[in-house]
Amino acid sequence: MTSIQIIFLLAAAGTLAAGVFVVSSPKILHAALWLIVSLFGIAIMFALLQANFFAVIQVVVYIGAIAILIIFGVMLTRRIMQDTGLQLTRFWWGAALASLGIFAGLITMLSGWKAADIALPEMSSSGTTQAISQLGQALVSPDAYVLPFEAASILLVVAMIGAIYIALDRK
Amino acid sequence: MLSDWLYIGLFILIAAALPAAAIIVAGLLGPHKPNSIKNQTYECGIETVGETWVQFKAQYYIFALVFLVFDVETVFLYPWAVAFGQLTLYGVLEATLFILILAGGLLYAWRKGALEWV
Amino acid sequence: MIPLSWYLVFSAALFSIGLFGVLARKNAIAILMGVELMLNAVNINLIAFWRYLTPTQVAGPAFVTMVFATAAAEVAVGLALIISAYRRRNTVTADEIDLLKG
Amino acid sequence: MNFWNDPVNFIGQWLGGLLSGLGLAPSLVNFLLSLLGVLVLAMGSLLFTIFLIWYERKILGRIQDRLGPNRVGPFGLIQPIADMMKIFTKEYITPIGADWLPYNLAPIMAVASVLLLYAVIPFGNRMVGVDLNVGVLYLVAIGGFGILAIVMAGWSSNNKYALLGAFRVIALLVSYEVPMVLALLVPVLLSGSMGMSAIVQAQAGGFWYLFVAPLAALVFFLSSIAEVGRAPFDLIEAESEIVAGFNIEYSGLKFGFFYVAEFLHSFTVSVIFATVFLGGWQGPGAATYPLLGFVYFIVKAWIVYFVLLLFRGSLPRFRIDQMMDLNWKVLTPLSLSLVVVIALVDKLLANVSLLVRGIGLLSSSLVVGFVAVEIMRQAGAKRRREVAPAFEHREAASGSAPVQPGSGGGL
Repeated sequence: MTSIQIIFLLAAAGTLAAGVFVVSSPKILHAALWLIVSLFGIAIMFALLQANFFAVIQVVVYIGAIAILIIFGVMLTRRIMQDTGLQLTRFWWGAALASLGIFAGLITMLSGWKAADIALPEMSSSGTTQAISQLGQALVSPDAYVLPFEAASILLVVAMIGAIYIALDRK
Repeated sequence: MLSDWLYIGLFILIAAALPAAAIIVAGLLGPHKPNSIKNQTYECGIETVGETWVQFKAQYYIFALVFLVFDVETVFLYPWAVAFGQLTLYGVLEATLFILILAGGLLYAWRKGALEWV
Repeated sequence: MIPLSWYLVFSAALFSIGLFGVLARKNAIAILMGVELMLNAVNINLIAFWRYLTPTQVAGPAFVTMVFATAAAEVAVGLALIISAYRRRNTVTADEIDLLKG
Repeated sequence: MNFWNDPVNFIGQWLGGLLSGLGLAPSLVNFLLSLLGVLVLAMGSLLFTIFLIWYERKILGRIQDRLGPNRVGPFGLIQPIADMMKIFTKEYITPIGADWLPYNLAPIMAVASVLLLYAVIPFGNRMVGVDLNVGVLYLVAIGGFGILAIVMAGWSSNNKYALLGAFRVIALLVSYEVPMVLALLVPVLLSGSMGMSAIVQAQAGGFWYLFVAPLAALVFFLSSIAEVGRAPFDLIEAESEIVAGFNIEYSGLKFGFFYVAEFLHSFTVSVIFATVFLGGWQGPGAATYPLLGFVYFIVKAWIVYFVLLLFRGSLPRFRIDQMMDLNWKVLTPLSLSLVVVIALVDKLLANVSLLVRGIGLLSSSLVVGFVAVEIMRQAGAKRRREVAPAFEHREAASGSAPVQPGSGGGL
């Protein structure tokens, strides 16, 4: 067991534990905090995979923006802060069975797959820079992803317009 | 490289441990005599009226929302900026279109009065 | 080194936890949080497959950036709907928000 | 390799040799060396804050025609240390109903989010904690933790003023992150890299991005003042408007750490500005003698910090609606158009010499700035015409002659 593996196991355990708290915490604001911990754990995963760009972007977008937005949403609908007791539906055991079933199915699929044990190809520092540059070129290149690139911009703007239209106070 | 991130991780631990240690030391040095009046929520000397969780306006949410959209834009624009030297004029025009679409969204928010602080 | 399967098992577990949150939570915002966990599990998979199997190609990162954009749009609109529903119905419990019944 | 050409690695190798001589494993030696580097950097910047507090109080005193601290020690230099000893012996008062973990985590996170910024700053040639190839975005990401600390402090205090203050601040901080991120895009675009060292290297020979893209530097400077929460944008702690803001329920060193974080952060943004826009450690002879580069770097950062203090000392506070308008209606459209214009001009001038390209970029920046000022002037004039009838009406009622059009133009 190398030190990298220990770091991975610690980060994975922390992320999953935080994820469990996200779905089970009775106080919704605590769930939001645990979500931030969980998202940070995923940033560590990206760092371990040497996907530098996505490690920082995970923090910038998910923790810096999406988590803040969720906290704002919780504050705006704050009456549930007082709610105590388990915030689960009556059929939570069915949901637990379904997710356990999905997990078991995924694991059985993985266990029969040979390529799952290959080692990580080494990537130097210039290699990761190269990967970012490659992504930037592909995003605006006509024979790669220029259409999704523009579509993403339209998606974002449409989402913004729709959300403003829905959320704005009309007096 | 991975060692970069190990260094950052070490930095995170130290940067959290230093202030935490200082807070604990100061807690040991200082007095500790709590009483129920002292621990009341501060409100300029009068007793707190009503709940803490006052209702907020949706305006706060709108600002965070517009911010989120422009923040996600960085995911696309920073790789583009890194690759800028290898791009053709066409690639620059594509990104210009991308920014113009977003600017259109900003203009909508502006016209709609969503950017006013009320 | 860490084998690819570790990441896959990890993301499968995270996906299942998120799924549980989506199915079992009452609060609409908590359901959104569950969706976020599931999307993140997908991102881990995409990045892991990219780094282990096709590190020279660009499909993995490109997909992840699109997932980021989609997640942001989904949260923005989803929360706006929840806030709007809360303002009209004074509830964020998903079962009680059935606008079509009027 | 000798000490003057590469001081950090020289000391590192010397210490490494010493430790290996003790019979330690190479990986352990590496770990100890990084630990030492981190400790030096983090402790150094924390202790440096003590000096910063003294300096800021002294300069502010001079601006306001006072002496500033002058009793404890020569020139009052020991004053912040005395303050520190005082704050160390104060009692912690935790309000009833506070959420223990986030309440105590918030001040730690506030300080850590500033200290962590120093991990990627190049202090000189080959004098950098870690040359991360996504350094610029790392800075933005760590800034997000500072915002998170304010959220946690605000809602864990169980005080409605703390929560209100926190919400105002977060709405402001996230808004000002937009022009900051867009302004940082310009140096990334021009240097073709997100690494801090690469950005400094790209500014060799006096091609500082302050000269090449002055407008981006201005937008970054203004938005980073707002991020730090310094006057004229000090709405984080507008004592006269909200009771004290998000940190109202904190006492003793927990409060002190929010204060430390603010002081250190305002110097840190000066450091970042000097790195990204003023060529970092670049200067005559700095490439061969990194310690000389370190001196250049500190001087540049210090000049920016002094300008920051001048702003603080001389400008009154903005209203919050004015601040939001400045961000969303001036800085954000400006930085969006700036990115487009700089990208287009740089691409069109790709084949000419560096000097011509620099001049082209500079003039395009100036044109954008001129157009922006002109648009703002006309919008202001239009608004004045809209409100003018009301004024004339009032003045006619009070009997004084109406103001001649044109004479009172400098409203």
